[in-house]
Amino acid sequence: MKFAVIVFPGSNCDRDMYYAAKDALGAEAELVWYQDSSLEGYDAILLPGGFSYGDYLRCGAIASTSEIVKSLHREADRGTPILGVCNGFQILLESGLLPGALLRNKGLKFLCHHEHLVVRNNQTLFTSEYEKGQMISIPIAHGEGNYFCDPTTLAQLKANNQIVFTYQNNPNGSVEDIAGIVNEKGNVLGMMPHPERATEAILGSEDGLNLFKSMLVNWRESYVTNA
Amino acid sequence: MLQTLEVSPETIEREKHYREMGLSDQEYQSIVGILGRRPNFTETGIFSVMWSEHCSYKTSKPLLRKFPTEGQQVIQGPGEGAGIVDIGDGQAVAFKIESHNHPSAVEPYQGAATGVGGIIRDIFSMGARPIASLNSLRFGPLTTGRVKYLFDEVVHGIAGYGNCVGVPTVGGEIQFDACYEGNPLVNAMCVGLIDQKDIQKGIAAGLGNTVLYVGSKTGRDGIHGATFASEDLTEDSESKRSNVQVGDPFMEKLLIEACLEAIKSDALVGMQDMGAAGLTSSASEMASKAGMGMEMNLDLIPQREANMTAYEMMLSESQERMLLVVEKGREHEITSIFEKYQLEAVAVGQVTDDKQFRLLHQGKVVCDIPVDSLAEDAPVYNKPSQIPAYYEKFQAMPAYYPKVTNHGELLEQLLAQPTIASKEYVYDQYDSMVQANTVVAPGSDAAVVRIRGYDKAIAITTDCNARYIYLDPEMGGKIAVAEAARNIIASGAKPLALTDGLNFGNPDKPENFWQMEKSVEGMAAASLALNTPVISGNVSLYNESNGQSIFPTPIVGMVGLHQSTKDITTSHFKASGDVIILIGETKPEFGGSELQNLLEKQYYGKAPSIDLAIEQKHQNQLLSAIQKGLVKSAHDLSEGGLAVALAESLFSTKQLGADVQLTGDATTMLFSESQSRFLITVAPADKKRVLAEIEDAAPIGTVTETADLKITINDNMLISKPMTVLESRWKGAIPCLLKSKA
Amino acid sequence: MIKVNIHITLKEGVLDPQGKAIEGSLNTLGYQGVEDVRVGKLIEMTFSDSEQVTEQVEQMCQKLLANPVIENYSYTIEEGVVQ
Amino acid sequence: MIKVNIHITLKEGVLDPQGKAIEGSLNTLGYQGVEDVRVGKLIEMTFSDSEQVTEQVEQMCQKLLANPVIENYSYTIEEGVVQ
Ligand SMILES: Nc1ncnc2c1ncn2[C@@H]1O[C@H](COP(=O)(O)OP(=O)(O)O)[C@@H](O)[C@H]1O
Ligand SMILES: [Mg+2]
Repeated sequence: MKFAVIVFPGSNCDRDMYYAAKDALGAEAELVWYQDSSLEGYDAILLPGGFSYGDYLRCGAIASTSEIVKSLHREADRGTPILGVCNGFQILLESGLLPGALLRNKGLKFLCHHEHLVVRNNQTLFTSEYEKGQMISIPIAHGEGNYFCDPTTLAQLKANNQIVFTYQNNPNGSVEDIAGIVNEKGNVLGMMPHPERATEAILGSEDGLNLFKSMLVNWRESYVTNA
Repeated sequence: MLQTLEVSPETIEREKHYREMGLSDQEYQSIVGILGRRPNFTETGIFSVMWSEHCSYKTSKPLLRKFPTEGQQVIQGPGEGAGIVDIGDGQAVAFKIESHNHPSAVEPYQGAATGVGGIIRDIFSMGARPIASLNSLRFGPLTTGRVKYLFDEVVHGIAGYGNCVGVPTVGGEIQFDACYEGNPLVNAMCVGLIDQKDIQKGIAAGLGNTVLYVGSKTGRDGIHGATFASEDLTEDSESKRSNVQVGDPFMEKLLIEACLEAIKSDALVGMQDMGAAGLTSSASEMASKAGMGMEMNLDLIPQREANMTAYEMMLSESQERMLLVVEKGREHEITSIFEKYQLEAVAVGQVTDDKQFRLLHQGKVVCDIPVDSLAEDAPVYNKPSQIPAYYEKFQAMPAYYPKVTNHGELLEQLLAQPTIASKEYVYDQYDSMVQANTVVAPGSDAAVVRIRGYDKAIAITTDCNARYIYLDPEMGGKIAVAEAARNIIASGAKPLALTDGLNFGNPDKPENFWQMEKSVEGMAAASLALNTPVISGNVSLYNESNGQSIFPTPIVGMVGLHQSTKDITTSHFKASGDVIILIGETKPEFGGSELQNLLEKQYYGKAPSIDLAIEQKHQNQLLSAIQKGLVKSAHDLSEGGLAVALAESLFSTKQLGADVQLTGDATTMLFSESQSRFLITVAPADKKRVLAEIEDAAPIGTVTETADLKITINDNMLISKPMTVLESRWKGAIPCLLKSKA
Repeated sequence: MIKVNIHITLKEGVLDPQGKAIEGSLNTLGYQGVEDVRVGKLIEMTFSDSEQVTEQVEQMCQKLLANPVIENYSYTIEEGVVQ
Repeated sequence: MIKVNIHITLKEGVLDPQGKAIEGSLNTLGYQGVEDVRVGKLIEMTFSDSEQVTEQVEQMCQKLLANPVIENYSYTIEEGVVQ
């Protein structure tokens, strides 16, 4: 399985994502500069965290106007798994690949520490290796992770089982404690916490590894069924 | 249009304008001697910044010479952007500390942010990838609105810049004392990782090679006191006024990536950041170090504002700029890298062989100075030094001994003292984990960052207890270095070398100079004894407000190496049943202690004493026990003494407690700040071996399942507190002070 | 030279913690009658070319400057500003 | 009910990295004539009491809302706004 890690100017968790896929998971991974707009030949796409364009204007806003986002839409339609973490989540929202928006944290401060997440939906290709209701420890590191959407969207998210992760102790004011959501089709996941920072015991938690494993397992299965 | 009226060389001399730029009559005369003529306005400005304390170290040089700077591990000592030490496997770490005190007092957010940006540039300009940032901060008591504002904004500034640029902020320290009220200290440290073969030097070698200007445009930022009072000189003083430097971490992130890509090309000859004195110091130092000259055409400098003069461009401290020297004819190989990151890279001059620093502006030569004179001919002063009266008085006093009635209540109060209280409020705002290498994040002793791909890690800390240094600069200087090393050891690493941030008051006061001299001597002695040479540093003088100097505050930034990640140790107790061991002798030493601060609201008497031989012995023996896998937790004893260290070791554990039995004088045993002590825990099975390996070690109790801290002295239960109570005092103190109405 | 001022404000119903915090501080400082503090963005720019400025500003607000999920925008265009 | 709009802008000559990034992005998107993009803050609030509004606004700008080292401020006051 081959992962693409998209690097925008200002991305800063790109290498972390790359090492999570390559070393911790043992898959193939490549860093793809945002101007290389082709995403052909990758089995999954990772949008890393960081501060694309300095988070200026709104987090992820400027990155979402770049050419590569058109390819992202194409891949999303085609069913390619796309994972956006932190700034990657913000870019997915700004590009309209996921519904809603992220506002400043309720306490107005950047927050960096481990949080407990609850796996609400383990029927996605990102979470099948988790138990439903399982509690996992994953670090957060964001200033604008307060998920917001209008009541209609929220109802849809619930009805379609699109809420994948919630916070056990909501740190930022997100509606319904939302930490991560998928699109309707189930192949685009956006989340604020950083699973790539929780893939090795020496870093304090391996709870993020199953997310990448789920992607790998599901890719293998789809490969088998398609073959 | 703005007309800049620069005064003529004659007027500069006649009206002694050079004085307003900070040059003395004597210094001016020696410039005239060097040039064989009077310097013009731009040249006078250039000399004034290059001969300022900040760039020339004219006052501190005689002191800096006292530091040991060599050792087997040292690859690059003082003299380049940062010092470099060997960490094996062909790898090295570059590190340095830098102060941004005055900018932070004026505009705390940007002052702190640009301090972080500046030190990061020092690191990647050596070719190293920045892998960790730390900061050392000093503020007045958190009781006034102004101090709270400074504190909050400095922290926001560090977070705002560091988080965005993607370098984890893994540690630091913060102390609060009245002497910093009007003059906070903001020192930032950065550590970078480099393959030894990639080490860059800031040199401009090779006749005819091209000088490239890279990064942000030059504006009128930070052209500080060196400028003339503008009313006399310009039509429009408002628009000429120097602006606060604003940091652009996004630009810096792009610069890091582009510069680290550029160093892989052999078309790159040299690279240096534009730090203090911007274009002037970077260009002239690069040429001087190579034994060459340099010529630049200032019309080509990317400019952010209209009608900038040569003087303004040369003295501007706009941020996020670099100067590169590139092989002639191969410019494109380098500029194409910068283009990829949408950064400006402009050829602005070339390397010459006449050793002159020559600048052209609008068709005229505006500067023609022998380049070596800027770096090498700066004067050096041996300032008068005098023992302050307070010191003699303090030395003559009987030892301070506090009267304590309720030890448990006092422990709670100590834990809520801002200097001791949890700094989680601060470090929760820093991204301490980006790059996914942080093994020990803020909250233990030293921070630990693993080296990816190898079974090794580095430990980093900053330390300085200025109260001891104020009471006794030499003793305090030794303690500062020893304490830093103790933190490195407690994390399981071997100390390698240190960087120092020397923050002092006005050196023209002989008493201040004496403090500088003695503290440097103390630090030098400890560096030598502990084999931690000084490989880089920074000097910040004139830190005072209302004529009141800060405590002498020479901050020590130290880096150590874990030979294996198995050695990584934290301060937290691990399991009930483990044996708690105290290493080192406890004497009644309360001068400069947190307890004295709490009870007396001032510091006096003698600082704790330190014996470097004992210090070294404890450090070596503990490290070897850790390396043998015998130690489960280790913590050094500092402010607040043993009782505070015990509580700290229990915070953030899985609800453990401790049962401790001591003998002797209760107040001394609990709260004395005697040096060279550690608190460790070991598995019961290893107790005997550890006690055999470490001299001066004594078991004092056990870790318990019940989350209470119980301390018995001479069979008297003096403290029995639920950890939840202690932890809420400790954690809540700073947020609570910030919220309370000024 | 045309000068454009764009005002970007949070939609009603979107929580504004920054506004709340400022309101709290103002009240603490003794400004008791202050209410409904909301913080928005002010983006100023100049157009060197005067063709189709309104269309362009409208477009750039929709495409980039405002996020329709949470923000509203409005703008003023001052023609012929000379400095 | 009095509605106050406060505009806080960076002083001339003070670097505005955000404005620069937005300008770059607008240019990339094809808005070529756009220049000098500067980003400021817009603070809206209402006063329940109509006494000495100007003095109060002036004061709060100086004390809290603007940072005089790098920012300028201006405001408009709309009397008698009823919603
Ligand atoms: N207190 C000090 N101790 C040791 N070295 C120092 C000290 N202060 C400065 N240096 C060294 O002197 C050199 C010049 O320092 P500095 O002018 O601050 O560097 P920069 O030009 O990068 O700001 C550096 O190598 C620095 O490490
Ligand atoms: Mg430097």
